[in-house]
Amino acid sequence: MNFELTDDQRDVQVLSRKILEDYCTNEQLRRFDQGERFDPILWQELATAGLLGISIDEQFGGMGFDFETLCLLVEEVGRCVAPVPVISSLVLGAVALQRFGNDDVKRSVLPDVASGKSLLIAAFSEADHAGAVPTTLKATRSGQRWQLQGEKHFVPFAKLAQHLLISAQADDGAALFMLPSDTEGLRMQQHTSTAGEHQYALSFNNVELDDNQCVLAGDKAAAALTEINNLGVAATCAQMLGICEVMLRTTASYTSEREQFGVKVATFQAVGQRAADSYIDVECFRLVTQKAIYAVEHESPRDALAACLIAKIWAGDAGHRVSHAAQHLHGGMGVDRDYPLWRYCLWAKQLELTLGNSAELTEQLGEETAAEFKQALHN
Amino acid sequence: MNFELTDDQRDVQVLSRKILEDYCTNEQLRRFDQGERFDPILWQELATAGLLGISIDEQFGGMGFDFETLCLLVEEVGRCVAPVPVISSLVLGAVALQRFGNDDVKRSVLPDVASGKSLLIAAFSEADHAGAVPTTLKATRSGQRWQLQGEKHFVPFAKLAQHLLISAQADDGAALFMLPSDTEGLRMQQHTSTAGEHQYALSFNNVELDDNQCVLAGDKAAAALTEINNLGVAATCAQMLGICEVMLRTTASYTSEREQFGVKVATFQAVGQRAADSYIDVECFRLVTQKAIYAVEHESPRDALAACLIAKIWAGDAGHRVSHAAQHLHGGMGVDRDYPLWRYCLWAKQLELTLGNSAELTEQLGEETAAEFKQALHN
Amino acid sequence: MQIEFSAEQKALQQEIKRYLQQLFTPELTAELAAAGAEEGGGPEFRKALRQLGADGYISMSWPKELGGKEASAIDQYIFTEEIIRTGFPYPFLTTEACGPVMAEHASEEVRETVVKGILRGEVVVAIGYSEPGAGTDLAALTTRAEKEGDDWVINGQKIWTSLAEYSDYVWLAARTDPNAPKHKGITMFVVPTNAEGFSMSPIWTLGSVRTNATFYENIRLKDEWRVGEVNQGWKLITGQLNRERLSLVTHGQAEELYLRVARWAANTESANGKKIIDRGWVKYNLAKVRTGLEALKLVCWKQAWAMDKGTLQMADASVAKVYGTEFFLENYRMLMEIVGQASTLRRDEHTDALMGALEHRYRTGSILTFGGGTNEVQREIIAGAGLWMPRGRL
Amino acid sequence: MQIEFSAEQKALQQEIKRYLQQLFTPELTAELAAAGAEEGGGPEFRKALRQLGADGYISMSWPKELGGKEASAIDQYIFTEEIIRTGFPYPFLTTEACGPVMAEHASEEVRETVVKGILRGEVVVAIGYSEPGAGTDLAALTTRAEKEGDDWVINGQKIWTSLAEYSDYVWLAARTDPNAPKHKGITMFVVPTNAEGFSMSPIWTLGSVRTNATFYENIRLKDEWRVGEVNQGWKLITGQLNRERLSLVTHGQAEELYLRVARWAANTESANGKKIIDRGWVKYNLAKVRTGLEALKLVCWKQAWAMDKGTLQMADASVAKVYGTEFFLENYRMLMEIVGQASTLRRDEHTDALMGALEHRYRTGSILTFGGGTNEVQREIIAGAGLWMPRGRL
Repeated sequence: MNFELTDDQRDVQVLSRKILEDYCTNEQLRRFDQGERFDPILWQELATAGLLGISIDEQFGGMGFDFETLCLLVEEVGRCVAPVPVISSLVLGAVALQRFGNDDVKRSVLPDVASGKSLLIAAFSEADHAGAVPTTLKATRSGQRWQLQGEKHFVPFAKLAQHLLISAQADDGAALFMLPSDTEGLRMQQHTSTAGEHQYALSFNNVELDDNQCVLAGDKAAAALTEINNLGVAATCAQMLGICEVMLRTTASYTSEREQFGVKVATFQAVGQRAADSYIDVECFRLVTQKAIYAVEHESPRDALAACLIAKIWAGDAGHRVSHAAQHLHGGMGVDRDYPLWRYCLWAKQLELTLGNSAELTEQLGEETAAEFKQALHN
Repeated sequence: MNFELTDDQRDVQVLSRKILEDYCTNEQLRRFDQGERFDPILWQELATAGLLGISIDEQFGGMGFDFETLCLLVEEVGRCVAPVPVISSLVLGAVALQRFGNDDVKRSVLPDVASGKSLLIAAFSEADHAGAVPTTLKATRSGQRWQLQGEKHFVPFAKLAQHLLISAQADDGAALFMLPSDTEGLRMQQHTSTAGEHQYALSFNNVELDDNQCVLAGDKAAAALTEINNLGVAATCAQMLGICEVMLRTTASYTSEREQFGVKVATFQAVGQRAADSYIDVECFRLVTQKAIYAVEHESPRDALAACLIAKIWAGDAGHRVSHAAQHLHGGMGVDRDYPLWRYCLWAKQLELTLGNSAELTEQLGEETAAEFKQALHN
Repeated sequence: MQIEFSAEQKALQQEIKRYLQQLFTPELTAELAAAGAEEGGGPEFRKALRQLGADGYISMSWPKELGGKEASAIDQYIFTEEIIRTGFPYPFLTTEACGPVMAEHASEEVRETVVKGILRGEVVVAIGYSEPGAGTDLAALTTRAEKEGDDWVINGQKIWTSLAEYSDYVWLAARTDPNAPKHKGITMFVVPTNAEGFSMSPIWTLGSVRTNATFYENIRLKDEWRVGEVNQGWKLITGQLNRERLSLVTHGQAEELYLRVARWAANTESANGKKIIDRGWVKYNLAKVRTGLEALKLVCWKQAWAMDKGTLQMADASVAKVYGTEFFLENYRMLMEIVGQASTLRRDEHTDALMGALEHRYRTGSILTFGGGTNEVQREIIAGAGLWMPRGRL
Repeated sequence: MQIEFSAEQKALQQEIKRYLQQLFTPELTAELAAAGAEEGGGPEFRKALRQLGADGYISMSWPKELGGKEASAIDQYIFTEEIIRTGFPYPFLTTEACGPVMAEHASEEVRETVVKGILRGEVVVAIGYSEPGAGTDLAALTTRAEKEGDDWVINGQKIWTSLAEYSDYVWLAARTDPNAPKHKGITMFVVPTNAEGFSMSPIWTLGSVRTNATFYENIRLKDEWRVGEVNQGWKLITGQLNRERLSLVTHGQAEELYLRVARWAANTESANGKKIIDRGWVKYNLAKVRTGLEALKLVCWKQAWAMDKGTLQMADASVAKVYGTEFFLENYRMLMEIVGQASTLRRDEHTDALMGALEHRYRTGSILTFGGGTNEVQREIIAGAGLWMPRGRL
């Protein structure tokens, strides 16, 4: 048992925090409250520091650290509500490709991702609560060609990406494709998310792909997509954790300074009690998140899935509670866009509803749990 | 819209409270903490005052008031944690019989129930979460005879009863029977409930009944059992309401007297806030209970069922929260059997789990709700 | 007891529903859907408000001597609920809170211009209470009104002056006796927003809704623009806050979202061919919402009824405020879970109106737990007035 | 990070599981199932406790110089969790809290008799802190110890002296300087329960568990039975309370009930032929329990790990105490819902052992939110030590 970071991990954490804090003051973030929520200069700075390649293999231009280390960067991005696409690019994109792509495709894409030269964005979500394995984007094979038909939703940064990594339902199971974002037949409809991020609905109208654009198909694809989804969930929890920590600490500081009735607001017992509840929420949520991140690399698929479900349920519950405690205890300041808290609250809501929400995941965890206990009876 | 009691109802309430409070001091209740939790003298006193016949028709020896009036007595029984079987006898027994029995059976039983001369106890619950309509006690008809086989559970006061009213699954639907408690083939296994009440498991081993012991069978029996179950649920909520009100008020009084750190415990903001939460719970729960009691008499079966489900979900939630707030804010006194609170807390738990608990009823309400909306689409 | 509307009340509800349907012209609907106009102020909004005034809805619950119909609190509640359901940004604080207080306490001049204007649907009033240093502790306000001859000269700053950008007046609390105890030196004024020395700067909120900081620099007002006695303003403020609390939590808007989400879920197929509403957790969330909503409805009904009977208890308004505002947040959350990630898209021409409404409501809902008297203080009122517990030490 | 047990830790866990299985003779099982013996004190309990002492488990985490093995906090946690899982009423307060404090601070005589007796599993110690007027405000205690010559004379009353009915000693806090500030005049003593002047009367609780009021009438003790410095007892009390908090909420007992209920539900058919576990709401409750339990487990693990690293923060023990005790109540509730009305039957020879255990646990669980330092105070510690918020005014 060990809850400590390695020296390398601590270095990554310190470096990430330093760069991100430099670029994410309230003043600087304001520039990205409209339009694409992407800071190309910050992105390049992260690339220069090697941070975009944290868990890309050294042979493909990265630092070759583990997924846990990458999640430290993600947590810092949460802590700074930084305008950069770490999960859709580095986790669901690069890590997925690294684990399931062949050497050719990795060599052609990962070095440019690590250097910040090109942006790889994963587009896995569908309109529906579909889980890891896609059901509405269909891929049909004929000879050496594939034809894609259907839609993907809630894809951030799609307009900025050079490469898109997408999941689809093939005749014999799931499949994973990589394609240029300007592929013919692919259209993007822009929306704005609650957190102010542009997100795109992608429609594939008879999009034709070569077989070498198929990263993975057949037997192993469904399990791979579940694994990728787990990685995305664990990383989303890490991002939410950074957000919750700031909401909590900001609330403690603000109420310790703000006076009403001639005393610090924090000295009202009800205020301290509620802040303590948030502290407990964040502690519990931090631990289940660390466990999920550990489990996706070190435990069985079944245990990893359960750990991810548990962490994401906590992410939704703790995110919701800590956010509303923060807004409430801040009074009006919590909703004033001149004060930085509001971005955290909106991001908490967005992440709560990304990659599955507490209600649906609780049902899924219940299904998994029931299956485990029924199976155990037969052994 | 009117939330007021009639003058008659107020009289019943005052009279009930007066008699029950006389017989239910902490000292007197202690005599019933072991053994059968039944005070025959109090029961006879209630009979003499006419209260056992509150909603039995005048022609059968009662006062002929509505169900709402009967629930006022039930609420007072909750408020006094009185050792008398009002729900299993007067609601599930007498009201059920009055609504669904023929005149012969009513004439033979109800006057004695109203006068306290004989005790009628309903035995509807089964081991399983079965809802209103029974599934495990089977009734088979042959000619003019019925044969009963199976079990009933959690039946309070069964040993004291002269008449048992039971539900069973017949070949062509549900059925309702009334039989003497000393019927051959019927065995009773005594248990003790969490609230200290004796409850019996009844096993029917080839019990033979005459056709005239069948109160109801055929098409209408299932709807009747649902209606009876609704009445039981609404009355259980009324009893829980009385319990919650006392837990709340006792907590407010105790913390307003008890000193720690040189001040009244109630003056700690966290204590006041939590007591206020209980107050809100009790207010909400009171209103949904009154609505359920109203609905079972005045609204459609569908609306009545929904109102009862909602009230019973609140009963479980509010009962649980108010009970634990009371125990917590009392410190050690809340669990000391010399102080009266403990009986209320145990009764709250018992009623929470009687006639369906919040988790299962929430699922049932969800089913009903989905059915309503799907049906509305087709109209 | 009769825990449902009477036949007359049901008929009134239907009448109002029909009326509001015709009030919502396509032009009004379009205006309110545009970003920045959700909270009112546009020409179609103004037109509809005047219509409501002309048709007697604004004065519905007002006393007869003020030109009202003295509708019962229940009838008024029926109207409130229905208009909130439509999403029309009805200026409740103007019509239900400030208006009647002004009508009772103001000078002839204010009554002729402001109050009558309100009744005609021509005047909207913003509330000027909070200051940067006076939020929950409202009595700490420092905006000053000083007597100069017959006039008053007002200096200071207010914050969260919502709707000021299109309001005609601000209902302003100012300190007139700096030496009196905090609650005892406050007086109420009506400040025209075109007065010299009045200015504002917008504050944009998390909910994309604009509110304002308003500035009062040597604003000179005739004594006629004072309302109530000098230094007796606190009573007018608290009287108004109690009315405000009741209109904050009407269950109509929450129920409307519930109904729309449930209908959407019953009507929408997922990829596996089953309806969204057939999922276990969707039904579970709907049941939870329905369970909470039913209690909110009954709390509101009971209060409206108690107002008519004259038996409303002091703790009751606080119960509704705390329960309602905190339930709203859970309600939005559970409904958004049902709709899924689509509920996190802001409304635009390509987005389903339901999703957008849900996203907008949740973002504007969080202010209610501290606005209108923070819930901690409401709970203290409940513990004190409802449970007779001794007051906590401040 | 490595968020699971190491191979050695897993092996230790298995070893302890096997050991405990053989410890549970049919006689011990039968004794603990009898009403009134659940909390220990019977001959089989005594025998098993002596066995645990002889086999080195009681001293496992104690310092080597006190005869212990200096097992890591994690190893100790593994033991704690497993023994709690079995339902054995292991006297944690004696072995983990009082024992080490006495071993460090007591006289030679107390160490020879009491401490060595604890290590051998022959001695059980009850805690004598609370008084009728001193609960959460422990420092308000009034039981007096007065010096008479070389001896101390003790007079007063304690309440909630659990296990006193079979304990050999009471670990007693008494006031030795009535003029000092509340916290500064308290001294700790070890009082033999066979001392002249000691008596008790039982207090029966909601959980059917006995606790006691204990009375101290002119009890005369040699100075050797004092522990620590005169008037310096407060530090010993608070040191012990922190240890106590950690052993209150080990996740073993909650998890054991969860596992048993889930297995029962997977194994039991309902009338319609489907398993109980196939019901949507049963799965939902199990998932909720599992989600909460996982966090509790990790909170406990992290704390044990931090104790070994020497990095345990002051707020951490309070987090575990608040979260654990409040989760227990929700946990029992959700599991009882699954089992249904059968979970409200008290255990008897005709009742399923699982149902009885659940009913018993929930009835004894409610004391934990205020016992061992009430949760309001724990939250204040969290706000202060964890969030550096200024302390509320008392």
